[in-house]
Amino acid sequence: MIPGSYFFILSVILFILGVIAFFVKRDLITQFLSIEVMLNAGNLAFIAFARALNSLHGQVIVFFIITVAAAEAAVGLAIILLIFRQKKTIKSEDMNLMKG
Amino acid sequence: MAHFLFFLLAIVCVGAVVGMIFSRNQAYNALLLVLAFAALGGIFGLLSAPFIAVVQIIIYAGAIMVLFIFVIMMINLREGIPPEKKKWTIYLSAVLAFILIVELILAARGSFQALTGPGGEEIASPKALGKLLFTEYLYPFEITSILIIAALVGAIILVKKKEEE
Amino acid sequence: MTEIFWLIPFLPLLSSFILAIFGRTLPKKYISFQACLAVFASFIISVISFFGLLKISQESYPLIKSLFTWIASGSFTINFSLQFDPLSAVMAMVVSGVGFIIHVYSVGYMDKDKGYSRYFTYLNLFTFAMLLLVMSSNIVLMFVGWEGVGLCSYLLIGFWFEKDSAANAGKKAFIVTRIGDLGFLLGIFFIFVHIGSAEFTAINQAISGGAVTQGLATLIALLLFMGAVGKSAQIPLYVWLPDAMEGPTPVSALIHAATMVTAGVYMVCRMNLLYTLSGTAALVVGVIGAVTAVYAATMALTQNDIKRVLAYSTISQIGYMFIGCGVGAYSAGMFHLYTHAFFKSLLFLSAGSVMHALSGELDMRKMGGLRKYLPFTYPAFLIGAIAIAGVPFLSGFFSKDAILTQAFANKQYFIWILGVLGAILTAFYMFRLIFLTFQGEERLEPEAKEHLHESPPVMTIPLGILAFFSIIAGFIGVPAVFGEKLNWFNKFLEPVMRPGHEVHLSIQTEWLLIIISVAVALFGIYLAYIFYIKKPQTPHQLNAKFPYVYKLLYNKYYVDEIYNAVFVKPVVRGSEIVYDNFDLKVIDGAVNGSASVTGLSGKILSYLQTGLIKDYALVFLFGVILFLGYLLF
Amino acid sequence: MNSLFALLPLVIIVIASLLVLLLEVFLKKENKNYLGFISLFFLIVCAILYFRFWNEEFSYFKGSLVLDKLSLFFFFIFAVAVSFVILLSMKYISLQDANHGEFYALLLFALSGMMIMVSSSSLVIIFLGLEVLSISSYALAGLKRKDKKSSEAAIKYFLLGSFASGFFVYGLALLYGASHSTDISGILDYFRSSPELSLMATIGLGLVIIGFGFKIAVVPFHMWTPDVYEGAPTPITAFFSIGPKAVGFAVLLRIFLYYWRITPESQAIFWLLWIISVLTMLVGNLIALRQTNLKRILAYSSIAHAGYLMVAILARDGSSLLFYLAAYLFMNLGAFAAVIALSKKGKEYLELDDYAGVGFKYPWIGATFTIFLLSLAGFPPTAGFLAKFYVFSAAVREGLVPLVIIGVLASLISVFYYLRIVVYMYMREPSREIAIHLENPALFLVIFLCLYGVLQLGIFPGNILLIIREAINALPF
Repeated sequence: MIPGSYFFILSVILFILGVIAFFVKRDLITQFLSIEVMLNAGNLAFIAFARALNSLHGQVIVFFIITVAAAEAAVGLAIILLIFRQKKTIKSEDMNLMKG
Repeated sequence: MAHFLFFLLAIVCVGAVVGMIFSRNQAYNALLLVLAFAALGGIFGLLSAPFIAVVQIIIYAGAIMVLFIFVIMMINLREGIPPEKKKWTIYLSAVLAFILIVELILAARGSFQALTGPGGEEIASPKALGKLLFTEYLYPFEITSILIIAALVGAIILVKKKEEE
Repeated sequence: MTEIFWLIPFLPLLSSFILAIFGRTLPKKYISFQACLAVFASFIISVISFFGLLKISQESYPLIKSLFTWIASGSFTINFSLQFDPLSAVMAMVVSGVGFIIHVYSVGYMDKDKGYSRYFTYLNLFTFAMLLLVMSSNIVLMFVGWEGVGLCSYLLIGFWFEKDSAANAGKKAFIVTRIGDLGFLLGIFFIFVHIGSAEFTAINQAISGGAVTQGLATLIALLLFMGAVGKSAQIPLYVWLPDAMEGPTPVSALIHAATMVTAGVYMVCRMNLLYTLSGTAALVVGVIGAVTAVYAATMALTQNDIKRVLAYSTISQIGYMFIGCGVGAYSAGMFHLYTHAFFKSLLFLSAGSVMHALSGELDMRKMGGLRKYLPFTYPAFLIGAIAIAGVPFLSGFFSKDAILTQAFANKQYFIWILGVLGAILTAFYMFRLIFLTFQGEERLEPEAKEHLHESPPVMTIPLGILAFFSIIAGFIGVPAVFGEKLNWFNKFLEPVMRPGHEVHLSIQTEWLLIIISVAVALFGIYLAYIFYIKKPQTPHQLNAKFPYVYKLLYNKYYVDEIYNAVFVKPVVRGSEIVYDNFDLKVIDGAVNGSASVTGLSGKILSYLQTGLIKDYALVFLFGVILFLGYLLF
Repeated sequence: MNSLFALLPLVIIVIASLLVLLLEVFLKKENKNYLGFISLFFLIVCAILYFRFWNEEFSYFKGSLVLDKLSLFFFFIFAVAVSFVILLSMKYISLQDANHGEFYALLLFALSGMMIMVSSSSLVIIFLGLEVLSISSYALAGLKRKDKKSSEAAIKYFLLGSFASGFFVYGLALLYGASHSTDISGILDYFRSSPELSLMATIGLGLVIIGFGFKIAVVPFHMWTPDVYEGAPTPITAFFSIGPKAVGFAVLLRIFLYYWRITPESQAIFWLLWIISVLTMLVGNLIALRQTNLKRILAYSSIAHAGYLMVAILARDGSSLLFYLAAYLFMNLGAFAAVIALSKKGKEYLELDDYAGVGFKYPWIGATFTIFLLSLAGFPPTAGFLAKFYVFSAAVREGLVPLVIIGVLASLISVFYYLRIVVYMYMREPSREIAIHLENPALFLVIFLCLYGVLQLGIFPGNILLIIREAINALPF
């Protein structure tokens, strides 16, 4: 049996990669994708814990998180589309009308 | 065998995400993530969560990522957007991410023992999961319906063409 | 009849409401009538209640009228309640009385102003807030009045906001006094937490019952005093008051001389048990008062703006009141507050009358010889000046003497010496003002001279009334040497201020002190006379007319020169130096500096707000890492 | 009461929003205000139902739905806030070209999210409610679809909000792993019983707090606030400034009232929150000094107010927190109502220069706005003063004197910028001509009600304090 810590460390790595990707990428869509990676890292952690605790609750929660991710994707992509229609760009640094 | 499968899937998963970080084409980004999430689904399977594994592959890798790809197609940028040029942002975020990883692992180091503890072998049947979902988690399950409606309404409101346009 | 005392503050409030809502549509005559009537009615009720108070026994003090429960939170409640006791009675009568006179004066002074109804709305609102301050039965409600007067003062200083200086002065006054309020509020919190009630009666009971340790008393007393320092314009928070003179003159008279700025003194007197308990706090009060008294008086020496001289004089006089409180002679402090209200508002209103005559001129260098043009204003001003200088037997003499005597009697010699020094300076700068304005040669601008005129009766009659009170008001508190029983004022306040440190001196010492203060006052006047009247012409005139007395007089002139070189010049010069360097640069600079430091840090912080998603996320990540790091280690 | 009946208010709100969505299709453009009235009607029905619930039992679905008095109190706050926002929006959305019936539907969805959040002690359900709220909020922020600022606000809110959600989920996972539970009481029981694993749990709790810290906009998780507030449609900004903030504090209150009690020796989180509170008060007020846009000023002011509210959490005093939120509801919505009043077709006046001379040109708006600003600055006898007074005196009682000194200093700084608006309104000559659309009875009703609320809470707070005390005392622990 694979030790639970492997899964946990994998989830931490995925989470951090998501964070790094958020800062490295420059378009809104991929930044959003990075957030999806972070969410998935959370899912992995949940399932790893669920197995370690021998409880199904973690899996149910992951089910909900996937639903949330789907809902976020719908609204997020709509917003990105709206931005693209207005500005013809989805570069993150072009979102700078307001500051100070 | 299980170990081998785990490392294979883990490498595929991490590799795909790293590939996304370095790629400059958004369609590739999304496809790489499909790969990563599919691999993650496999890992879920290894963790005795077959139902979630299937959900992960069908909903996440299938539906959600396809949505992304659709939008990327619609936007269809001529040239890709390369990664961040400002070096200091990358370095700073890398340093911060490194600190974060250390912090998270430090936080969990005491629990590694518990994570590998016995009793994790029981296969969670979809039946048991479904039962839990419709009894103890009935209320949150219903809430997800509100969530999805709200998301749909929000998405439609933002992108629909107005009548006068 | 006494029960209706709770109406006192609410009549002006009602009037203010009506004016705020309908003011634009009402005729001017009605506005002024209503505004004055409301305050006058308050005054009448105060007087009635005062006589009612005299009739009932001291055991039933204070009369408390609880209107409703304001704050009820767990173990304690705060009522919206007013109280009437000798201290409140004195303050209520002064505020509504002087307030009424100034309202009447304003009718003439503001006649041509376009913000007529706005002015009276604010003025009525101010009267309400001030009356609430002096009549509230707990310290939280008092704070409501305290903030209210600050707000009205801000509105009224900035009344002529078209002038940038006025708007800025208003803001400055507001902000600086708020610094003091910081302490005041903290003091209230401590009272709240450690005494468990905000009612004055309960606080006093707790103190006299020994429930308050000396350390706690010192802490609370000093925090409260911080508020008083801000509101009453003492060192180091006095900077706002001279600038506050940008407001209309009646406002300066009412708010920045007679009532609001003395709120700090009232507060210290109200909490006198606390200050009696804590020797340290009392000493701080006394020393700050004494230093301010002298410091502000030196500032007044060289100002050329007539209202600024009066402003510094107010700061200095409030310093005297704090000397009284600091040495434990609270009723002497209150007494000076009471007399000061008359003669200082008289001075301000007379100055306003001068300005009115000269179409708004404030610079004394452009005045002179106004005596014959302003036959009514001049004697009024003169009476005020004599009163403030401490010439017997006008009101200022009695009150200042009471304070200095008590300072001496309590062996606070340092404070006493400062007080005496301040008295010389007071007499000097007041008469410098008189001589430069009303005597000597005319230095008027030609166009100002054209429509030079005495003010209308609606302005001069208030002057007359105030002059009358400036003369007689002191006789209710004559010193013990003239008879033990004569100090009615002290006795009246006794139930509120159980005499803490009031010590009685032997008759001889007391006579000596009186003589000293009289001499000091006359000396100051004499110096001013020599310096501003005699010196300019005397030498050559005398030389020509009377050759044989020339030598004698020449010698006298020589003495003047010595005075001049040894005493007057250094003081005046020093005053100038201190004004230019310390007052403007250090204190004013510190106030402005702290403002710009806050502004600068805001600027730096807002650079972080780049508008870029990534930078925001970076700050977020930073926060996460520090947060988790702190939790881990 | 049976558990399905307890769900009724939530069901009503959801049905109302679906009904609004349906009717939107059939109603003519000029009749879209009916949608607002329909939403209001359902809100009132819902409020009446909750009123009936006040003395009922309080736990359903095995603790997933907790209708205790605390959550009922928050329902009332939300109901008032949302109905005010609806009233503010009616004219606004037609003037500013955002006439979507979906506007109300989304607002009601957001409300249902908040209702779910405050009425549960399960962090999973709280997370779902949070997402319902957030997703509706993202869409609401972008509702002025032709306005570039509005969509920029939406994307900033969305990306940063999802970023924060990622941390929240991870924190939840850690908490679950450490404490075997996702229920607040279960987690806190774990903290009490087994300290040996508590490092992971503490980190998890920290991440969850950060997730809420994002919603309530405390420094350093506040960066999104000013931009989103500036870009979003103004009534929605008003909603953001009170709704998510109140709900975040409701959850924090549920966590911490108990947490402080069981882990008195755990100082780490306490001092973290202490630092956050200080930073929030200072940074919010300092940056606000430099702003010239009204919505940004109010955004930074709302950050600062989150700091004062944090003081109440630190002082372990629920009732002052609730009172502050109630007061903040009225004064802040009132201020926003005054800002919204200054607009005409296709144009909003948001720069300080626009406000020059407004006090004389529109005396009623000027006077009421002044009162709201004074209340925000904490002047007696307004609600804002009493609210600060409660919070700070509770903090002094707990011995947090330095915190109180900083708090009072910070509110001293805040006077600068609140008064600056007043100074512009009353002490500046108008530099440019502004013309506003005055026929807006719903908006003036809101201004009037807020004024009433500010004065009622400031002068006669007795009744509401009674209710608040009942709400706090009814907490199970």
